[in-house]
Amino acid sequence: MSAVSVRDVTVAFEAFRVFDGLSLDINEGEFIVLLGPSGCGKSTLLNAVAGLLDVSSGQIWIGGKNVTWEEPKDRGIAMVFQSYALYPRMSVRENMSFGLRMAKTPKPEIEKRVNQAAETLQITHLLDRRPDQLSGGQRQRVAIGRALVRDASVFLFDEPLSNLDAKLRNELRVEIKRLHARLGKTTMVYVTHDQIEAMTLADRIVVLKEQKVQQIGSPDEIYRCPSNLFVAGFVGSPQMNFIKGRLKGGDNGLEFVSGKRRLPLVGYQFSQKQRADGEVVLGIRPEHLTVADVGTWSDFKIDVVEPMGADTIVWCSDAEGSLQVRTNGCKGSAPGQHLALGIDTTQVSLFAANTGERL
Amino acid sequence: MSAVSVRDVTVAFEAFRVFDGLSLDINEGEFIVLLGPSGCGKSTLLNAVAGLLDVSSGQIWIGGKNVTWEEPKDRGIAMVFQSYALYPRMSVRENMSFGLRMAKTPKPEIEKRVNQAAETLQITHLLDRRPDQLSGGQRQRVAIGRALVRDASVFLFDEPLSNLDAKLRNELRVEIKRLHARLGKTTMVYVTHDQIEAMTLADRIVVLKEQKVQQIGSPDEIYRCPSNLFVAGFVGSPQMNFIKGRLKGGDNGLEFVSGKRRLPLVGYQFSQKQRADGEVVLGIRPEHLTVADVGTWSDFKIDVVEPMGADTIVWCSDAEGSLQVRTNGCKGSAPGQHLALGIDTTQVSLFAANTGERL
Amino acid sequence: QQQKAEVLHWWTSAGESAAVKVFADQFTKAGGTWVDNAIAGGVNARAAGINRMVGGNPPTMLQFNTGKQFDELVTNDLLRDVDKQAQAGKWRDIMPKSIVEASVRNGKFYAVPVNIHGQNWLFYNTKVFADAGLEPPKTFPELIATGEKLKAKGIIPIALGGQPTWEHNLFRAVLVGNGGADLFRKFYGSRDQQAVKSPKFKETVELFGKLRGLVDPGSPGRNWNDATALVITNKAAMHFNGDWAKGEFIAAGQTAGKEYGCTLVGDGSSGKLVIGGDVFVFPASKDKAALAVQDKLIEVLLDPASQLEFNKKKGSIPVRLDVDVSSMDACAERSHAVLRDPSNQVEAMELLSTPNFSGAIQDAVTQYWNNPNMSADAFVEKVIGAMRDAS
Amino acid sequence: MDTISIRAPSISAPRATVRHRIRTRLPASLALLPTALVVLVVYIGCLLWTVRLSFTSSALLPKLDWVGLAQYSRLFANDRFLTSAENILIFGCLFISGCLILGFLLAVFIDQNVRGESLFRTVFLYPYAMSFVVTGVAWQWFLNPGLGLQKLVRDMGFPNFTFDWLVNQDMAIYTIVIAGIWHGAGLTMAILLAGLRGVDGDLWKAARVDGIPTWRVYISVVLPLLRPMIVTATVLLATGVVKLYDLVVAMTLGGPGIATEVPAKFVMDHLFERNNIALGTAAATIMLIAVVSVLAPWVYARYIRSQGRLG
Amino acid sequence: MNTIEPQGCRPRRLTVGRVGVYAFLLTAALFILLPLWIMIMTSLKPMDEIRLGNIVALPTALTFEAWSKAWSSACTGLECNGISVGFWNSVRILIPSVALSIIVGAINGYALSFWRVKGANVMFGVLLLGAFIPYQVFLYPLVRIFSMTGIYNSLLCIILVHVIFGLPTMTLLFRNYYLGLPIELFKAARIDGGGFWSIFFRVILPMSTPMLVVATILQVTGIWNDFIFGLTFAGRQNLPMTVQLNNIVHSTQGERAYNVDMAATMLAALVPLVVYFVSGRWFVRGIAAGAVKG
Ligand SMILES: Nc1ncnc2c1ncn2[C@@H]1O[C@H](COP(=O)(O)OP(=O)(O)OP(=O)(O)O)[C@@H](O)[C@H]1O
Ligand SMILES: Nc1ncnc2c1ncn2[C@@H]1O[C@H](COP(=O)(O)OP(=O)(O)OP(=O)(O)O)[C@@H](O)[C@H]1O
Ligand SMILES: [Mg+2]
Ligand SMILES: [Mg+2]
Repeated sequence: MSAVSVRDVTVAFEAFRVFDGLSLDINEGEFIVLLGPSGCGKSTLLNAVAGLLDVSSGQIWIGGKNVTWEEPKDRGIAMVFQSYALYPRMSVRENMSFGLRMAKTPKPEIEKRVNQAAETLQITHLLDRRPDQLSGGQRQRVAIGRALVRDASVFLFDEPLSNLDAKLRNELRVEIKRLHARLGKTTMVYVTHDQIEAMTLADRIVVLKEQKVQQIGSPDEIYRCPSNLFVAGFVGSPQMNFIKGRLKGGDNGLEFVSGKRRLPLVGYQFSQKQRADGEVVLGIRPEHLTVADVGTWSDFKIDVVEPMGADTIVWCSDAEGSLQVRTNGCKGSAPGQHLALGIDTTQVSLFAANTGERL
Repeated sequence: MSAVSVRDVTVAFEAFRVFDGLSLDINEGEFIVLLGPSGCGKSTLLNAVAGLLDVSSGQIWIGGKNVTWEEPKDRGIAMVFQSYALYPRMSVRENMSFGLRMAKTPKPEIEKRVNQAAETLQITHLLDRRPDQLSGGQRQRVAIGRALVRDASVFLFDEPLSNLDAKLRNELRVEIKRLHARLGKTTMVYVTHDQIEAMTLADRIVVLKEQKVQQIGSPDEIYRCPSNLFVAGFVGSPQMNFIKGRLKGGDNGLEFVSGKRRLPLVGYQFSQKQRADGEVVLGIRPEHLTVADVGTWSDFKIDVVEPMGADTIVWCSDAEGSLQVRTNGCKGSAPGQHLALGIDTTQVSLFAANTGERL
Repeated sequence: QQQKAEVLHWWTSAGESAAVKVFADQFTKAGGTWVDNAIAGGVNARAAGINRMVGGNPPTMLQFNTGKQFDELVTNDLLRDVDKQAQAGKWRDIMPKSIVEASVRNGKFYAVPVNIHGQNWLFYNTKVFADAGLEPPKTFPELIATGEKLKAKGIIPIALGGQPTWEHNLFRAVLVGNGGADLFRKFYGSRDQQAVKSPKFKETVELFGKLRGLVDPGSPGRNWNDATALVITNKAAMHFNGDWAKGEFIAAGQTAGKEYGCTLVGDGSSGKLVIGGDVFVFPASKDKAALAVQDKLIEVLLDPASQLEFNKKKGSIPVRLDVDVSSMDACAERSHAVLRDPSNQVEAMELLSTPNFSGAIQDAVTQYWNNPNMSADAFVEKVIGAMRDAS
Repeated sequence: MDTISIRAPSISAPRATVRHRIRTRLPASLALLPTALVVLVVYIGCLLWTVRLSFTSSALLPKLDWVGLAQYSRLFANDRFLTSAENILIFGCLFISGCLILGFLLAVFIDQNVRGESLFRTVFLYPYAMSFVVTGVAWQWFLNPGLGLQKLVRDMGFPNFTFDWLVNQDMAIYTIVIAGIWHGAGLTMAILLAGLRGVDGDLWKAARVDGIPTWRVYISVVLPLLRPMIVTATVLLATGVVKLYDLVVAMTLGGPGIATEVPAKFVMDHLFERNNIALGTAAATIMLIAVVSVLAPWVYARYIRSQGRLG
Repeated sequence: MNTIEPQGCRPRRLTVGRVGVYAFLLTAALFILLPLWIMIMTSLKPMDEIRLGNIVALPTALTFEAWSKAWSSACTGLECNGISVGFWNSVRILIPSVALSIIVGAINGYALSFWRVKGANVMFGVLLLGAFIPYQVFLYPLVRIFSMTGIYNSLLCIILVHVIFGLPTMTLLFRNYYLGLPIELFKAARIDGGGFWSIFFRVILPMSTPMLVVATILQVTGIWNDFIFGLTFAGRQNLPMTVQLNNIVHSTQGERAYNVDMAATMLAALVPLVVYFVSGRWFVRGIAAGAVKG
């Protein structure tokens, strides 16, 4: 039985249809991340699940119940927002207990749940402060705490970490992941446009673009076998290198050709049989290019070197254009230097130039 | 001759002294990044250099001229702001030419410079739009263009990329770096709180904390030999692992001990002779820990696994606490699994527990 | 050369402006140009005028009420003395004594009085009285008895404009009628505390208090002309007011002695008439031409013909007692007749007291009138306080 | 030589500083100069003059003798002034709270995604375009027992209906409050509505997920967020309270009796009608002291102490 | 069973709450429109009907006579030109006063929020306190001051008075609005070599539209409705409409022509009303854009 099931849902703002018959099943206890650029409909989907937006057609099931017409509070969900959305002028304790008090939960029960949530999130010492006396990270913790006390079976997160700085973002990310593990059977639906967050948190990622699902899969699948150009470009930082070219029939099967760059595609797993001579785009992640004195492709010149601590990104170009290479930080390289690149054919991706679909 | 020289400068807001006799020399053509957390005084310093803030004492020299009391426009500087600060009611062209028009530059000259800058930044097709018709990235390009036409010898950037999303940030970062290379002798002072930006862009980084300079050095120096705990923790993502312990005199010189974890410090370059028995903090970057079946330290259990595409961060813990390990993505590891860690002694850092200074 | 005179006054209503027009026409006929500057409301107009004088840009002539309002303008040499003209025109002989006194400061005329208003007339609706078979009252006790009878018939006995000024005006009518001219002068003029403590005063105050019952509840806030209208439309029987109220009756097409009558309530005799009036003052000037214009204005103001015409329209009587009033209405003639005997003349409050003191009394009166629970003693207390404090 | 070269910067600095400050700040100072003059001459000068006059015996025209506190002791023995002070307190409290409450309700109800929102908004706002004189005349008419509401209801067949607040000593001040609220509620609504529109939409979502009833969200969550707008509205309304004059004159002339007298009218009457400048200015001085002692701390904390953003 | 499977849009019930919202809004609108309604109705009726009839009823004999009378032939004193003369006087006072006070307010707000001038904040504080002081207090001394400078009783004088008393609110509004603008914009302009005035006119002023609208509305209303300043300072040639309205409405003799009074009142209120009805939308928006920051 799936925890959340979106069945053939259409959401429309007046004339503008955001989703047109979208379906999605989320398993119990799963950590699902909705990933996509701004405006792709992530929040809309989440709001529809939460009941904050009416769907124009289709159904939403949560925990085996059709909740399409239920009020948000009756759906067994809890939600955390990017802007924290803490009630101002209430103490942290009041913030966390407001919903329970409204639901006339008995006092001791409230007390217990709040304390427990606060402990889990290590915010017990903050319980009597007011939101404006908290830092961003603490605020978001409180917001998560407020969601926790609801004892929901599904947690919805709408870009909870976007307002935090890099350091805090990393910390809280791990904490959310730990929380998911600790809560066991709780399902989490998490919206973000940050692919790192998606990769690190998700059991499965749903990649959205322009209100359409592009790919659903585990982070690994998405990273290694992006189903189209968009996903390939969106996931991974630094970005995948794309090279336009064509397929040519070579001695040992097909070969990718772009100007004087050539790559025999031995070992590449085509999803279906390909004819030669199609326009294609070759995608290679920067870490799958290796710097060598002699390599698959040669005559590159270093353009820009970006040291990133552990690794270094080297931008190098030949006559055909520039490529990013991720190297181990140890090798010193300077702009202007010449080099050759080695490519592992099993790691590349090929896309049709016209449709952008993976071949 | 240094391009920018800040000599013994004090800046005060009423009673609150932000800097107290700060000095800093920036070489011609250098790309300097001021790095530090919010409130550390980065913007204040930049504004003082730009002449937007009066210094209470000390001098500021730019291009061999004492400009302490010059107007901003006469300092030969250009500045780019986080919020773009484009004049909302002017077209892109007008925005870029505003300064020149103020300076009564002849029309054809203005035309020429604007077009040239626009070409460099590939915004020629946007010249007649108004800022509110542009995306964030385009706006920041225009802001940079506005700085470019000023033909300044020093560029000041105040967190120019903070308002952009990750993808755009990466793109523009590279572009700024290319721009610096292309402009040749132009000095750039760049403020950020993002250590990745600092690492990738800087020739030298100035790390600030609480209005004090913590360390000045090349990205590599800062990354490998952070001069204190703050710098060590601030630079690098995922963060350096810190382990509290003490120095013990061992067979082969000093040894680091923390509970049952022990590490002989053979090969560690102490900055000065150390006595045994001091309280210290050992810092190890996640990528310098290697996962092994048998390693320096053993009995770790995997806590959380964060796949990040190319690499994976593994959080593992033993009785003493948890450590982050950065591994090559290829090895599949799952929470609960046991492992041992190998450590390269030459890569670690040691800090005094009380002062936080590097030993 | 144009003789241009700017005249600042507050005669803005239909009747009043018709009256002013008499002067204006006369002045025009005499070769001048009359620039009319009317501002509604005496306070507004006076304030504007004084501000302009202080500001050094005065109009040629401006209106005041007779009385102490312009005392300080005289002390500050802001006004021109017109004693030369007064002596030439024998004003001291042809005008009532109290009016002369009101216009003279330091033995010199500083203002030109233009009319005499009786302030304490009782206007009554003849039809209502006839229908009820009643006679207009001659004394205040009588008035109360009459009023009760009218009230029982569903008629408003007394129509009153419920603003402090008119409440105060009613009080003065009662004071002069019931307490007599002497008490009135002691009260407003010499501020004689003994007189205020006298039983007669207390009786008068209580009598005044009893009149509350004869006034309809809609009175507070009512304009005086709306009150007059109640009499005109047979809704109310009696109305205390100055003779300017006649303008209302005339405008409604009624004639004195026919649809309405006027009388003075007092000790039963011919009655004492409280008289005041309007004056014009002339800002001091060094400009010969301006002085000449002012001279011409004075001539126009006191010309017997314009006096008669003006006062007919205005409802008052000519300030020159030597004018033949036979062409005027019954009330005016009565007024003229009463005034022939100087002992019937009572100076209006404005002549006797400073605006400040009258104001303080007005505050006390309006409080007393609007608060039925306030005792006459409390009122006396307040009045004594005002006598002590008000400058 | 040595010392000189070391000290050189600090010697030249101050002179340069002065020149620099003058150069960069002169235009700004010049731009503020007219206002500064006005503040000095009109606001401070006139006020000092007023205070000075309150220690004299000026009647029709100002004169500069000295009578000490005599006018003040008269003032505080003056019923009408005391009533005025009490009235302005009653009016101030009821008017401000009335406007805030009605304005808040209007804003909240308009915020319910209603049809014809802009029409409602304009309707609620238009009274603010009317002068107090017009407001006063209109309401005097409407509340006049013989002409307006009471007559209307009686004519409709309720002959015993009574609504005579306007002519009732004890209630008249409340009619002024009603007219005042009618005049000011729209502006309050506009300000609070602007505030409501600024409330983070996520807060509403959070509250819905928490199952908090709408009215409760308004009270417990939104209202606290509106505090700056409430302060603004209160300040705007408060400036009207102290100046309350036209409305009273147009509606009741201070009556019945002295039931609706207010300090500004007291001042005005004594200055221009009663020829008692001294007492009028004494009353004005008392008002001034009251206003300043209530507002000065706020103005100081909010506007003077807080520095401009350039540091 | 009988229940349909939930699907698509949540069924909308016409709830009590919804009805309540409209009921409240309509009641409030009625309450607020009533005086206006009464005034309009009264101005359209002949006097007989006013005396007898119901004040809220529609006129049975519709007539615009009162309006034309109020506009062009109602008398004040000897002049019977209606309030049309005052209307044009008011316009002549209004336009320069509004323009000047807004410009001065904007410059002050700009100088206060972007530049540091010694003592500026203290000046501003005093100005703010001044906003709470009844105008009457200033009348005498101002008359003195203006007559000393020789401009008393002129158009210039009344305009100056309006500017002076508009200063506190205008300065406050613009200061608060400008404090909400990003300071970086100002810094960028400084680096581009803008001086005090060029930054103001080329960068800041073009961004001030929302506030300009609010300020215009407030000032038009305030200045148009002013009575006491006009009376005291404008001089006879320039008396504004409100003074003539007062003359017509408060003439104390003769039967009061309520219809003419009301028509005159409406005419006097017309300009601000039109301004509100036309720009009410921007007013709320402008307030949202910064006027409300306390
Ligand atoms: N209230 C609305 N009315 C009309 N269109 C809307 C509304 N809310 C959202 N949209 C449109 O729906 C689409 C999806 O919006 P949504 O907020 O779900 O995007 P998102 O993926 O959450 O983006 P972000 O990352 O910026 O939050 C967008 O194209 C947006 O323009
Ligand atoms: N106008 C001011 N008045 C008083 N203190 C100020 C002012 N501006 C800045 N400060 C203080 O000066 C210090 C440095 O501020 P600054 O703006 O330079 O920090 P920053 O490093 O740029 O921070 P951020 O990353 O948030 O921009 C801070 O502690 C701040 O509180
Ligand atoms: Mg979103
Ligand atoms: Mg900063």
